[in-house]
Amino acid sequence: MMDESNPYLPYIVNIEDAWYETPVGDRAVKTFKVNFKDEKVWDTWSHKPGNCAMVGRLGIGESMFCISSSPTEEGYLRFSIMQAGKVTSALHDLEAGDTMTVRGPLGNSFPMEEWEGKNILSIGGGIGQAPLRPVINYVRANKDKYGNLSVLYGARTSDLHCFKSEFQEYQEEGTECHLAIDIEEEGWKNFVGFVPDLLLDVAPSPDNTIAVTCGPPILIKFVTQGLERLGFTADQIYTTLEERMKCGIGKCGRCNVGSLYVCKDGPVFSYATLKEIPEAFA
Amino acid sequence: MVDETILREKAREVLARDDVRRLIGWKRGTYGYESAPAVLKDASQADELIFDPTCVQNPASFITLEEKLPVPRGQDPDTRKVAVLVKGCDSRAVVQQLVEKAYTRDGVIVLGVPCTGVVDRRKAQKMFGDTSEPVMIKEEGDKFVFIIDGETREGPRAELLADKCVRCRFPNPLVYDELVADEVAVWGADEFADVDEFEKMSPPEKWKFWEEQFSKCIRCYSCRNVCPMCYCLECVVTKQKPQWTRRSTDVSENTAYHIQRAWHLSGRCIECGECERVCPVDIPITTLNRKMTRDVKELFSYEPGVDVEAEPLLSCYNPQDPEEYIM
Amino acid sequence: MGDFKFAKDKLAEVVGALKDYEVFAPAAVGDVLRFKEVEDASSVSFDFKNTNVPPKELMFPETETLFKFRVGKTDIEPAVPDESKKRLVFGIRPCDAMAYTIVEKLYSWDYPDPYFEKRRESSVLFGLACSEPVPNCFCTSLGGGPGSEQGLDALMFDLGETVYVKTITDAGDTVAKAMGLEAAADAEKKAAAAQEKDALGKIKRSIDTEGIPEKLPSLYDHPFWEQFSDRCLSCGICTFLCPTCHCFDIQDEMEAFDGRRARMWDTCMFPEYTLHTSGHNPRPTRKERTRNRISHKYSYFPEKFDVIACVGCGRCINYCPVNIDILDILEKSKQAEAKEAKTA
Amino acid sequence: MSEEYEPNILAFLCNWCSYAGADLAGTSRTHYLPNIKIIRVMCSGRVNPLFLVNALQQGADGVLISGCHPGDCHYLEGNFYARRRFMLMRKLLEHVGVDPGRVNMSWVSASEGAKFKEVIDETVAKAKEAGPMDQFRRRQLNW
Repeated sequence: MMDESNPYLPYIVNIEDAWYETPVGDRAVKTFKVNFKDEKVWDTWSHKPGNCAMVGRLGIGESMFCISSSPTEEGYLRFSIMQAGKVTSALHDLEAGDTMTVRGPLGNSFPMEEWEGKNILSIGGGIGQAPLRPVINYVRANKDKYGNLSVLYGARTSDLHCFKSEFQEYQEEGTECHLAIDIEEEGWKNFVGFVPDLLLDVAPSPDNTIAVTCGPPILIKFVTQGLERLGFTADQIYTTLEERMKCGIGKCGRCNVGSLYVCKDGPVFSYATLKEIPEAFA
Repeated sequence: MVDETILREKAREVLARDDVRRLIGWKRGTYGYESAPAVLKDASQADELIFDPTCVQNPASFITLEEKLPVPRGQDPDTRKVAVLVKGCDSRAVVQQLVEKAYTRDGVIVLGVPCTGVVDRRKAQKMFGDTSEPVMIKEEGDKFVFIIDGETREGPRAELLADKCVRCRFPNPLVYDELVADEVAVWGADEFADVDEFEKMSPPEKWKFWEEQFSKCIRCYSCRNVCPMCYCLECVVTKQKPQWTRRSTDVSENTAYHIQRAWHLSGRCIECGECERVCPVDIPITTLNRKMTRDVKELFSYEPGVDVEAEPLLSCYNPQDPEEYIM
Repeated sequence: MGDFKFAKDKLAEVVGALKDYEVFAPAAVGDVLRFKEVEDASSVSFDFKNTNVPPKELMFPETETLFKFRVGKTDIEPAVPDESKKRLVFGIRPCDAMAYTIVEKLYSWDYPDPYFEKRRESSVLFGLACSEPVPNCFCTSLGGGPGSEQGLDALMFDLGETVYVKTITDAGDTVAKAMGLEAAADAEKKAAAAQEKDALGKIKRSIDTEGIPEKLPSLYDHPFWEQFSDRCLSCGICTFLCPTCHCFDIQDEMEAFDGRRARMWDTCMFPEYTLHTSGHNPRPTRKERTRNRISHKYSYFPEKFDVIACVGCGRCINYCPVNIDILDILEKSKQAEAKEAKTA
Repeated sequence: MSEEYEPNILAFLCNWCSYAGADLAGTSRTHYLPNIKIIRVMCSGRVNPLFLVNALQQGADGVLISGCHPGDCHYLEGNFYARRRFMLMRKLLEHVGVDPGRVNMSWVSASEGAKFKEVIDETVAKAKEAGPMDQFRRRQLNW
């Protein structure tokens, strides 16, 4: 856990490996595999799928990212970061061997224990797959505890699909995998269309199933509508929210939706909770 | 003297028009010497409008304050006009906004209110104290008559007038579609004695003065936001990439902010005095603006906010511009 | 606890007697008052109504360093305040002291904030009861009052020639004794009680907060917010000058090879506050921001911490340049019907 | 002022005239004072007056903006705009208490290597006279 006496102090981490998930350029996604400079941190560190962390560079600042590795992947943390603003651009300049800072784990997590015995349906779009990846990997590592795992994922083009090689692994393991792209492409044999359409096309059964979705707000909005149409109830649907964040510990105030702080009470919310907060989809 | 019934009648007419979205004027405040800017959307609200010496705010500021949200797909943008009540000084803001093409002349309906000066709240508070009940003020000759908690009090006009009004040269609106009262006589003179007085100080003395003033600044940016000329969608002082001014408050950053602000207003400031009025820590902001106004006038014979046809000062040049300092 | 008094003309001596404390008291620059460390005890005065900038800045400064670092190095040097240094806040008004007790709940929530807490723990608060409330004071509506003791270690009553000091905690007692104060008599106690009663009568504005926290969420889409937000300037006066507003921004700053991470006051009234990097802003207009400010104070905060995040000091009303009056908003919110919101 | 005080001067030189002028000063082995740090810009009209404030904040004791002679601007009129701007910025800084000797502007053409030296000498002399810029420099206040 974080430094008890001062939650603002980050850990220094070494970047062990870094690679681009999508073609280099504006809005590219780069994955960093990091390890603590001080290995002793692992003794007190524990995170769960869904937890976030403030990742940053000294002198530039820090931003909130989900930890995209599952706790079952031991000995490293992974962050998949899309280049967008000041901090992410500075992080993208880093390579293996450089250091960055990590402050966490922060926020709540997916209730993995509660979901035991259930089928897990993951629906992601673009970089929204990052918080779903730990869920998928956690379920894969604890196969006996969960029912079927199915993964739905889409991005604008096939180039922009993150974690490509891993989807192959899932498929080889026998996990149900459905991929989509928005615009037709030569050689693409899978679904063409938006993720909510893919969802209706696949039409998974709501029986004993938990649906976890993440992506751009518009995707979340239409996926939840689609899920409801398929017969999912609000408490079967989970998603993560994002807001601008600075402190990550519920003090600086900016990430509230209604009375909830996304950084501390979130980022994971069940649709049943969000339905009650008009601001959640603002 | 402005007859409020005529003012309201005219406002009602304008608000009743289909092509008018909102009207900005003044209404009674909730306490003391305050009035509040009124943003009305319906003709039935016209009776809220007032005009008296408490109406210090510049309604022209509120024309550009409204956020422009993206128009939802399938909907047409709202192109209805904004109507605005302006005093003489406020009308200069409208002129300058038109010069800078912040909006088009067709986009606004300007109702001109000739004004004989407004009361400085702080001066009135010092003279009569404060109260939680709204105060009524009337002008009678060279006096202001106050009704404070039911009691009638009087104070000399010269001592209570806001600074901007003491030297006002434009009590009558310079641009309008309609006037709601007869024009009044001009009393102010074009003089910069205050600037001259300040300039007598040596650079270290000036800095000593400003260091104390700027160190008070809490960077609430109300001087920027209230300014009718500060309508940029993204302000350079809050920009993060690149970040010219840091967010931390210290003398250095505060000074940089105030220099940037004054600089961006040089040749644009129309002297409505709102920046200084709103400052919660009493920084004499207009002292900076006045200096720029004076220099712009002396160096380039330019006065902002008087001529709708003028070109903005810094987007034009004259080959004969002074250059005595250039090596 | 104890009852003490001192002669008002001995104020400088009383304050000057404290050698082990950093003393903070209101100091004027021109007409502007804010709390500053006292360098010259003779400058301390009781002749003020309230400071322009609330004393929240003593616990939560405008800008404060969280930690320092150097380029190329990976060690981080925290800049947590020194708690061993005792601080005395002298002449704080009861409302501002009460504000500490509210903000404290947030700062100690789950992840205790060492910067705020260390300052708070090492501070002794000597309050000054109000005899002349400002016209927009409404502390009595929120459980405070001109003689409220919440959060204070001692409360002083300015009785004209003498000052009656009522100590509330052990820390207050210790300081009063260190100041060398003499014991007060019943006469002073009576005078103080009379003064408090008199001051209570002078508070003209009020609001019945009953039901507001529950009602505000139902007014989410209500058009009445626009009556106020349409004239809002999106400036930071109401929040920066609010003793209970606690939001901040964190920025890294570099000075050649030295750097620091600092936090500074931020306000929910700025559009940049919630702006995502993507360009999406969940609170894009002044309506949402105004609603969030009021709802946060009167609904979200009480939902989490069981107390309204407002002490009724009246600063947001006094300094708002466009007369956005929180009492007016609350009053209108009580009249507004939730049904109307749905049709809007 | 102690004798060893050497001001830091930041110079914004336009690509077409003043930078070439500085080049000429160099190739013709004219000695000009080393206090100056040059930033090449495409035109003096590109220099935002805020650069100047920022330079003074970050440690410059004086600033020089140099462009083509009026009428010779590569972009026809960039230096005319610059002239107006810096005239006003100089006045504003002076009003805040910044010694006017810290803000300098010059016209130096590509053939004026010798003039470039003179300009630099004068700029440095003025900044020396004004002393270290300590008014609103970013200091490590309570860091």
